[in-house]
Amino acid sequence: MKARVFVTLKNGVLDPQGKAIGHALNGLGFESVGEVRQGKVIDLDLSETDAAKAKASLKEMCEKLLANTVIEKYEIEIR
Amino acid sequence: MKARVFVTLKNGVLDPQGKAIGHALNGLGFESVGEVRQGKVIDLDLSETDAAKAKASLKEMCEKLLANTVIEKYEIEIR
Amino acid sequence: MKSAVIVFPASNCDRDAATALEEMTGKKAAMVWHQDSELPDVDLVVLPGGFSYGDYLRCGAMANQSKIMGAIKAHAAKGGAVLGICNGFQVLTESGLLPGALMRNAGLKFVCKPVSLRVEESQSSFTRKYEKGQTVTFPVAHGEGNYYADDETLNRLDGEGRVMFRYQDNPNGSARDIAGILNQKRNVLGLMPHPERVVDPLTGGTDGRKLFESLIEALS
Amino acid sequence: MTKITPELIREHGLSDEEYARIKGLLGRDANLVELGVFSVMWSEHCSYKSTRAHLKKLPTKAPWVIQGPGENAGVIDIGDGDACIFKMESHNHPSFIEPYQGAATGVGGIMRDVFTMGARPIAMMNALRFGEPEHPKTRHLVSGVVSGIGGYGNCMGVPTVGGEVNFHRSYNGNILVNAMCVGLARTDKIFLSAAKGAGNPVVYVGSKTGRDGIHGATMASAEFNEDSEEKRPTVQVGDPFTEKLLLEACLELMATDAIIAIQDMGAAGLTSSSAEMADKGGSGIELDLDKVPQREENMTAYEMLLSERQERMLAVLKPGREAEAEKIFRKWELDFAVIGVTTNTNRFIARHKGEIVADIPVTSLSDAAPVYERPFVKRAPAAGQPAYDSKKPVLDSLAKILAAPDMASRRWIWEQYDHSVMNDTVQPPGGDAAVVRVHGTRKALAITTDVTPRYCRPDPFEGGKQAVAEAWRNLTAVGATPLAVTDNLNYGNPQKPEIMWEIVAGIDGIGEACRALSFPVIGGNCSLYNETNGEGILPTPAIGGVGLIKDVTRQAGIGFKRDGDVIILIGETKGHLGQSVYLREIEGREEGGAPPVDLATEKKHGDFVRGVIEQGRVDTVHDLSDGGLLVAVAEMAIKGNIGADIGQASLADAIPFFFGEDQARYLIAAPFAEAEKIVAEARAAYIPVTELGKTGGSEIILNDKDRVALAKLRAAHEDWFPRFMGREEIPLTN
Ligand SMILES: Nc1ncnc2c1ncn2[C@@H]1O[C@H](COP(=O)(O)OP(=O)(O)O)[C@@H](O)[C@H]1O
Ligand SMILES: [Mg+2]
Repeated sequence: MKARVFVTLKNGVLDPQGKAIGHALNGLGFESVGEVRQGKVIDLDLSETDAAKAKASLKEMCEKLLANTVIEKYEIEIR
Repeated sequence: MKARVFVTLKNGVLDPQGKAIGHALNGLGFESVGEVRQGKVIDLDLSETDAAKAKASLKEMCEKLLANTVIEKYEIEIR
Repeated sequence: MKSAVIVFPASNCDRDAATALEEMTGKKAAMVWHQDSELPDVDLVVLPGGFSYGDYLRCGAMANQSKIMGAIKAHAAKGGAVLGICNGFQVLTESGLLPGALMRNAGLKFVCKPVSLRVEESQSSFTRKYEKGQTVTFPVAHGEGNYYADDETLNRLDGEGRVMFRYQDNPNGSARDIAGILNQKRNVLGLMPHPERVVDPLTGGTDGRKLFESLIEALS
Repeated sequence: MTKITPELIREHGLSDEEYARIKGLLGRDANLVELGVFSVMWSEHCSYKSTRAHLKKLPTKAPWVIQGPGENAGVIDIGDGDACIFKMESHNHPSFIEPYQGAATGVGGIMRDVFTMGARPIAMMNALRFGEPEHPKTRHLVSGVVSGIGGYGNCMGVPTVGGEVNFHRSYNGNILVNAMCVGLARTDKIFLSAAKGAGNPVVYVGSKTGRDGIHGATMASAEFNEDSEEKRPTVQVGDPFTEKLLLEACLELMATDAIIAIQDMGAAGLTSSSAEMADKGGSGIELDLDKVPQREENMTAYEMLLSERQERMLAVLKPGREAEAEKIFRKWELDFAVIGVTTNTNRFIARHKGEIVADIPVTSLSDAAPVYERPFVKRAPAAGQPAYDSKKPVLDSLAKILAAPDMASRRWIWEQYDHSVMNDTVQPPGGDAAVVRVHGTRKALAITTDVTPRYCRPDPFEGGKQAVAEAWRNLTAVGATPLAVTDNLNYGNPQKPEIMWEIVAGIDGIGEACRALSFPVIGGNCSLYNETNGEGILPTPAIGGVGLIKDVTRQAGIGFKRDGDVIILIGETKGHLGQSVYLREIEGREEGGAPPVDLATEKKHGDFVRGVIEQGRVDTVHDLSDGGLLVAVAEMAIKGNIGADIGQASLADAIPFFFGEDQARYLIAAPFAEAEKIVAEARAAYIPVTELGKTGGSEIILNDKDRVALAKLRAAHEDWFPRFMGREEIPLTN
């Protein structure tokens, strides 16, 4: 099974990278670009075959290692 | 309009960070975890309303700035 | 030799480069703001180390979009010398002036320490004062100095004698221990280690002096 | 309008008596915004209410002190029109919650304190304390803190040249992250925070204000919790890129004469920076919050006044100079806004959407803040030499000690810091003090941070003295004349009398040592309430010391440099094993009293050692501290990659001789002829001096019989940290 985890900064937390990217894109003439936020995407191969179990275990991975829930939130996608 | 861009390392380009995450997850007892790859996710607010135009412009952003196509590939998602 | 140092937002080895150039050439380097569109009349352009644009997104990616890059490319096309150190090397690969890319260190950590380098070629304006095969010590200070290029490119770099410096003890996972490379026309050098930090015996040694002496001899 | 209830008062960390006092000062009830303003200004962090009465006792003056405590950082004169500006500050709690960002923003904050005074930062130090290595959180915290410090400092292009690290279970739930910044300015270009005069524009520069970092206590009140799915984090994300631009832009503006006063927005953000500037200038200030650059929509006055967004500064300009200043900040792509004006009303007034949302007498936020003489009770100090097994083989113990968590090489850490950028680092991390040249001169600054917390628990007074003495000794050992101190007083809960005693005695000890050594305190920071589950940290009054080397070619390092040098011990060895590293690492006990510090002896011995370095006669010196004599010899040998052949010169028993932690001692290595002269001169000055042996070979040899290969000691010393950290701890970055 393949899973994808998104780890992004919580709303309201300053995202200096996103800000700089947005600024650079505007500078390049992409004027339609408004707010930009950057996060991480983590793709995992899992030997687990039960989707529910996989999801539970991914949640635990996020809480334990992949995200710092003080400033980050995460989304899990089983594909 | 909101768009999401994924920038990930091309297959064949070594991803030490992904490997380290995989290793750490295995170390934490998540034995089901096999290969792990890490990439970037960039969320953009666009004032553009035409999806086709937005997509074309996002492609240009990726080629020009968001991805280094020597090592990275990208996917675009209009949401 | 007349030289210019490019200043990007959050360049931070610009002063070090200027100090070394002044010490070695006796002349002040021109400091050129990234928003300028023209270079002064110089023989050498230095892209200094640092964290241009905070290294956000990718090291060197945003600096590569600066206005001054057009002038730098034109300078290089005319055969003018360009030296990219550390972040400057990253900007040069992003701009396509040098092949390949610099990825995150294999050890995933920033690494600052003196490293031993083999001078692979003395046939260049950057290295003519060194002996081929000589070992020198320059410091590295980077988080993303892991040189990557596909095999074809690597073979070409090797075949054309364009690998100028190789790590003796690879600190970052670089392909084929590459620390610095030349472009095909041999007038653009990019390297991760810092020659400008080794021009004074009190602060790390003098192994970098010959690089500047080479340039002075070649370009004056 | 929100009613001020007892719950709300408590959530703001104020007592009922304090609120009554606020009402008295205002002559009415406070509104919610005002309550927020008082709560941050009267917090322990900003008002020093528990320590202020005691801090007054510290010596702060000397002919070379230009600015003592009371400004963003202290300033000393280092000759030729050059000034050195420095300060140390803690970011303990945020670093525990989010180690990378907590440490990074700590670095950013202390840099702003220094460059807001007109200095270019030239060196960073950090004093770190973590829980025991076995604790499940420790590696994660070490990894995050170290990469956060590096992440911010490296991007700023300021070398991080040293610091210290301890591990102890008392820090399991309360790590300490103290960062120190040293900068250089010209004595006639120092910027202060006194907003003198009325009618001057108040300008805001740097990052936009967001809701991030608003005081945790207030988060509980529902009114500020619009997006309930995500509790507002109180941790800041650092933006070193913006800070670097802010630094360059501020220095560019400072090169003009447009500034009247300037101050960074640190703790308590806009509120404290504006109120403090008005207070120091004896003026008033009016802010129009609608003009504040905002990152988020619908921000309330409360949020704007209390946001602790980093990378921002507040300046008061001469009228008419706004456009010139704006041009500079725009060039660096930073926000710039005139958000207010100084007045002669002595009131702090904030307007929002046409209404006055706060109207407070300025002095009620500063002078009228409460000061507490908290009660304290003394613990009896421990005394006497602890028992030990005298048969343990000395060299085995040495190898073990060199690989102990507190003693092992910190290379794993400092190789992650750019310590050579700016090209003036003469002594990188790994010596007694870092040495950084004053750019373009022959002068250099020596910098160190020191405290031995395990001494401070049994004897906070001697421990405080010792911290100062060790900092002074470290500066001396490189050949510098120690000039001044910044402190960072980390303690537990001051409302507990036994902790309050630790604080009071610690300050007394620091004061006594600073007075005796002419080493004034020119700034500092207090971090109290470092407690988890009722257990306080070891008292940890970190001392940051700065000294001056007049001729950078005359300095000393710890590494042996030549074969055949004579190794000389300066100072008396009594063999004090109480609270020693030996006792803890080899006998497994933390016991006994702190080693006594005789300040007159410290001064005498130190002045002698500095003298021979300054005369250019000696280039190899190491002071004796943690681990004692043999550990120092081993460190000198490992650093220089040259062995030593030494003998037990006094005391009947080898263990106290080689591992005792008596103070006021140094090792010198010098060629034979010079060594003979030094010994004679020391004797003539009645300074205890012993010839221990000679440098050479690739082993350490004791008493002509026991020997150990340097390679083995080096491996033990270097391996511990990388092995401990392993590969699992990965800083997750983009
Ligand atoms: N322990 C201390 N010893 C001496 N001075 C101190 C101490 N703690 C704080 N100070 C001084 O009090 C003033 C206010 O400190 P602080 O609030 O930490 O400064 P800032 O607002 O710049 O962060 C500073 O000038 C500081 O030097
Ligand atoms: Mg301050």
